[in-house]
Amino acid sequence: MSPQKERGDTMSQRSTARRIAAFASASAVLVALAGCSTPATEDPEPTSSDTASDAPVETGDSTGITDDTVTIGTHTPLTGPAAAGYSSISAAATAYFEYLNENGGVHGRSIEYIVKDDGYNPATTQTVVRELVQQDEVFAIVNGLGTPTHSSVLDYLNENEVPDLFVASGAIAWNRPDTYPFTFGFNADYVVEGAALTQYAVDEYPDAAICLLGQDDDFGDAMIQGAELVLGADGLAHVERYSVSNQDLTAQIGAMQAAGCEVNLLATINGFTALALGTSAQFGWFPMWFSSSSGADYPTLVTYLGEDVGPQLLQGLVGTNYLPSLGGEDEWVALFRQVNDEYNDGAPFDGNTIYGMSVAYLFAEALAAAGEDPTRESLMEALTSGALVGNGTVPLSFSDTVHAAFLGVGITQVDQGVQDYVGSAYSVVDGVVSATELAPVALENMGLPAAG
Amino acid sequence: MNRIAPALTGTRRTIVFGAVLTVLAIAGTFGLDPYRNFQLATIVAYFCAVAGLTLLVGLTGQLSLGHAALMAVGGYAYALTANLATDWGLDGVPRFLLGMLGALVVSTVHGLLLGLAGARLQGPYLAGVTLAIAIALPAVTAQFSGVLGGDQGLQIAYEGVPEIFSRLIVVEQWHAWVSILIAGVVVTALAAVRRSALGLKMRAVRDDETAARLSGVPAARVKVIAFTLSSVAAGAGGAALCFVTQSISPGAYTLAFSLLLVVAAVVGGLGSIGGAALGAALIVLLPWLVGTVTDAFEMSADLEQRLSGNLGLLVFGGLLIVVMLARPGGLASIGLRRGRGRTAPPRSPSPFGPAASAAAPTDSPADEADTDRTGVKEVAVHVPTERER
Amino acid sequence: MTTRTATGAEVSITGLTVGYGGEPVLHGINLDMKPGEIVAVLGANGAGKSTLLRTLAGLVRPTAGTIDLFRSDITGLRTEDRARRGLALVPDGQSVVAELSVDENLRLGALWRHRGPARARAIGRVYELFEPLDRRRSSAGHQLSGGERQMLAIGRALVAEPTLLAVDEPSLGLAPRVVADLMAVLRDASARTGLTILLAEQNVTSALSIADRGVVLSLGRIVADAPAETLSNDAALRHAYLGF
Amino acid sequence: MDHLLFLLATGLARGAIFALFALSLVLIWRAARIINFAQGAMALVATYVAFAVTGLSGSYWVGLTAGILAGAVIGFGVERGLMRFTKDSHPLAGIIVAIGLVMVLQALLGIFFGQQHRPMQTPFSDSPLLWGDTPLLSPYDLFVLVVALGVMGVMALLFNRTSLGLQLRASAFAPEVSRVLGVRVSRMVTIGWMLSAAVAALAAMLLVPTELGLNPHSTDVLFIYAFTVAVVGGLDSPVGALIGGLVVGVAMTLVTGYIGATVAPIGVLVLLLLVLLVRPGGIFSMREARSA
Repeated sequence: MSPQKERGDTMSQRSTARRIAAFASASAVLVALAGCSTPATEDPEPTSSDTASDAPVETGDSTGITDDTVTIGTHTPLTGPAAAGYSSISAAATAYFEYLNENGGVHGRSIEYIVKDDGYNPATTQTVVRELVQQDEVFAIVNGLGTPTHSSVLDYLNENEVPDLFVASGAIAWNRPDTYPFTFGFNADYVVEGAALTQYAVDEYPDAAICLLGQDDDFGDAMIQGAELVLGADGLAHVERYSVSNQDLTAQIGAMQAAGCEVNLLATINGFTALALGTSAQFGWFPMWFSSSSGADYPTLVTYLGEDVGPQLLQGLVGTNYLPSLGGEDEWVALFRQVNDEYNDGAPFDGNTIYGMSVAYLFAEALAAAGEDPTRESLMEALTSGALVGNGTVPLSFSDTVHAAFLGVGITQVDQGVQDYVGSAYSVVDGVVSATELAPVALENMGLPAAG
Repeated sequence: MNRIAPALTGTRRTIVFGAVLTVLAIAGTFGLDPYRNFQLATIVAYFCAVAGLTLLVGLTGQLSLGHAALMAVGGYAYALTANLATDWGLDGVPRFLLGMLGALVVSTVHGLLLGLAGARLQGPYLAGVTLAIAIALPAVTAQFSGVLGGDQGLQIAYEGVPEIFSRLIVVEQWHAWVSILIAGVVVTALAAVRRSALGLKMRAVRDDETAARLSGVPAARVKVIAFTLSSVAAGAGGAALCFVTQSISPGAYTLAFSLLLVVAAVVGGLGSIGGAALGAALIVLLPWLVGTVTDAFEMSADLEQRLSGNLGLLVFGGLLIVVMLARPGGLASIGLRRGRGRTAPPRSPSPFGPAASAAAPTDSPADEADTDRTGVKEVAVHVPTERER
Repeated sequence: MTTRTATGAEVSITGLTVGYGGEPVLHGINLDMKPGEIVAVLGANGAGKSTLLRTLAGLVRPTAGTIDLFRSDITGLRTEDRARRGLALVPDGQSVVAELSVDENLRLGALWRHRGPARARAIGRVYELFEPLDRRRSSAGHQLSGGERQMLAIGRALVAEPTLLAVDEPSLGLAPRVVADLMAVLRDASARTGLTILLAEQNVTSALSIADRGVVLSLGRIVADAPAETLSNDAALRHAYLGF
Repeated sequence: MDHLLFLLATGLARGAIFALFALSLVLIWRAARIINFAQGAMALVATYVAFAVTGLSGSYWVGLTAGILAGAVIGFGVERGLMRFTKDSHPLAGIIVAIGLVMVLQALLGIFFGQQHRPMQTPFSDSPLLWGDTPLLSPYDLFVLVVALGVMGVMALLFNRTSLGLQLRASAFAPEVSRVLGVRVSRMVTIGWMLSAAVAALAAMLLVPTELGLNPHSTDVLFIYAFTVAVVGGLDSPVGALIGGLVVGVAMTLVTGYIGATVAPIGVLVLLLLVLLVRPGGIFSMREARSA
């Protein structure tokens, strides 16, 4: 071994120099890259928490706002396994903004919506959100999608005082104004959904055995928590969990059938709702299915189950919703259909489309309310003022103390291929479930908030 | 090259150069804006893991497809320890040090256990087991969600810039510093190992395990040590990443990420630490470059959505194949073989633009160990031993 | 096997040089063989005997030189195509396919040459030649004794009825009586069918006992090429290169 | 007890698919001494072909045939175009190139077909038949079992009873001796890849209709489980693949049914580690594990 060692020693002298060169060239690359994309470094870097205090406060923070544009951004999965269900949301929002911009924008400014793919990977979310905040200098992050992904940038956005609006997730974490003053949720949270569905089941079928099939994460946990608000602890007849990595629910469905379940609450995403219904149909078992809004989108479910059997299996599916419903065909839906055809290449029109456009509309409304020359501060004021109404079917809840968009949901059901509200609605405040009325908002000014 | 440091030899020189490079890198952070500093911090954290992986694959010939999971182990250990420290009222540097200690201890134990299992396994088996580990990570975090936080993972307290630096730098730069320091220590240690007698033994085991064993090298032990070192390096990288991003969750350490680390190690050049640095930079910067390039073209929203992400994956996969087949020495071997073995390779255009290609022909980042892999053809008479004897 | 017509091969090796990157293992070997001739390649361990045979079979590519078989150049041919032209190599080390049975090993040898019943007949002739194999038809290769394995290896080469047979160290590790039997089989095969045989051996005595001619290799060069009888009697040569 | 019976039956059907895919890994291992990490992605491409052809022709069977043929063609292309050149490269080149191939194929599928799940139909009903009150196997499950066992049988005949099989085995065990005997070894390696890829494609096509639908990640998990099965059964042993597949399939279903869905992937990892530590060559291997 000694000759080898000798060789190693003489070589190493050359190699150390090489190593320096390696680093030097690597850093040269970095510097070069930085050089070509670095904004002038004399900027006071308003995005960084340490220097933010040095920035002038009186005029407010208008990062991302120019005379004729407002730049905002989002993170969402466009690739990877999660992309399938969600990539259409940002496309729909983009289409609405295009519609808005063509009709004058908001106070004369057009909205530039930068969509970054994070592949539903929190590490990537971190990178793209920093890129949005620090490189693209967005005014706000709007509708960042996913619980694990958005959780990873929650601290960052709040420390840097970037408005973090309308998070696309039903986790309860977004509604914590004391800890996260800049974060606002959008979805009705899973506890609310679980409680509402359970209350509806109890109201309509008082003697039924109520069970739950849930994802093995906080989604399932929160739905169980909601159901237990109504039924009390251990009130569920049977609980089964699944893992997204295993697309086989035979064991779970078999157990639920054996347990004599009659109403099955579903804390499932669309794909697994379809899988649960399909598997159960294979057993010739047809219980009632009550699904969270995250997994109850009729058109999406039909594509999973196939055009031939889908409509049959989905007959009677109960779900929750808080936005204009696809089957209702109210004026909002009509407008969105038109926008979708004109600005979204006529992409399939489903719940995600309505969702994406509703979010975009709500942002436009908030921006309009933030004044002629909006700042991050005036935007926050507009959001917490309680004056925003959005386009939901239950009242928008934003206030000083509530950063959740909806504290209640309406109940929908599929009938003959049409998914629409059945009339019942529930609100959940401080753990108390109570029946309320649906309160749809009328369409004004063709959905152009600053036009009036 | 003796002119640079005539009196230094062996390990001491490795340490000095490691220190010099660390200081240079820290100085370099002043030239970067906050976002680039964040990217740099990420690259450097990946560099730890890739350096560990390249040592494992290049020196001992063991392939791990689960290094992302090993990073996650370090990250989770860091987060748990740091959160514990927060509960005890610690913050700042003491909390960081305690967290790192936790990460290193847990990574060592975990790597040792896996290494003990792995030492008995030949290449494809070990690759398969580590693959299974990568797949099992989300299941483990879901199963123990009380401690590990399930899908959402763990968040740790915000680490601001310490008082003494607070007038000088912003938080992203501070994070880059810490990440560079961690990598400096870890990679210098790896470089020292690589150069030591242990490194030689690792190569002996890789080239011919039986022969190594016959000449008195404790092959199993060498492999266990290599796996443990590699696991610790990955764990340190995970801890650095956790420190920088203040969070850790299973979704960030997927199988796809594990495979990216393999891409970085292979494309950089197996066994080469300089190559690991290039590889780590590549996996962070290439998707960004691809994104920038595709943004330059007008295309329909649908096509853009399909290309986004997938195009980067395509480029990575293609690179992996091409490098492995055409130039197993990786980027680190470009311009290396002056006057040695086969004819000098054509000067391939550097993917890194003018800065790097100017440097490449004369100062290659690679070092000699790569040639005993790529130059092995000379000895590879390899009258294939028939197995039926 | 008496039915076969005698068609030994004419072989001509010219300027054959083989190197693995470093010092060549064979330097400019010239060797001609007449049809039906048995040539013994002698030399110490490492002299290049195996390399010569492996190059002949196409397992090793020469860096220079040509190999002619029946006056046509086969240097560029692949191993399997050379086999199909009647060149059979019995590699050293009793090389049977350990996972296959005796019968399967023989069938493998006969595959390209015989079809259907002819294949069974050819295999039957090998069983006549090597009776111990007949009794172990369905045993796996790794269950055989060393002698049986060498019989199988040679039988498997003969079953394809080659015109040139290259045998690498058949005597290695076998009892003298077994070696004598094997040599007798080779000599008989050559005598009966005109088979040309190139026999690499360290066991000079038994090799020369059946060879017409001997070639002595040393450090990759041919240092002597003479009739077997002459070599047997040349004490100086024996002492210098063959170690006895 | 009924529940147990039901779980056993379900596990058997899934296990048959694992077994079939594991068999494809065994075939390639025997032909080329490579564990093909790209097997899942290659099978997936073939499944997309089957999906497209079924859509165009309207016949499941035409699609199935096209998929199997596509599998063989892909196997041919991958061996001749890539894997052939890994031999002279790095010892791990085969695995690393295969990983690169997975990335390339998944990216291409993502670009051309998008990420959505495309439902695939089954040729037979997938409603389970009742045995008393207990639901057992569905006609589709039976179809899967029959096909899996049938393919195993055909492969056994091919390998043990035909000249091609003899040459395939010989080439795998002793490539050099085989060449000396006139066997066209490199052609045998190609045929081995084609057979293996076709079997893998068949397994993937049997699996996908029971899942959410076809998408670029449909075979990720299948590969892991089949790899486990192949290792547990012994990479050299087709019988091991069959028994291992059924055992792992049943075990996973039992774990999911009695302990929880989340535990199953951990269980697979533990099983893999245990088997490799106790019997590194697999439970059904005849000889010591060989180095790759």
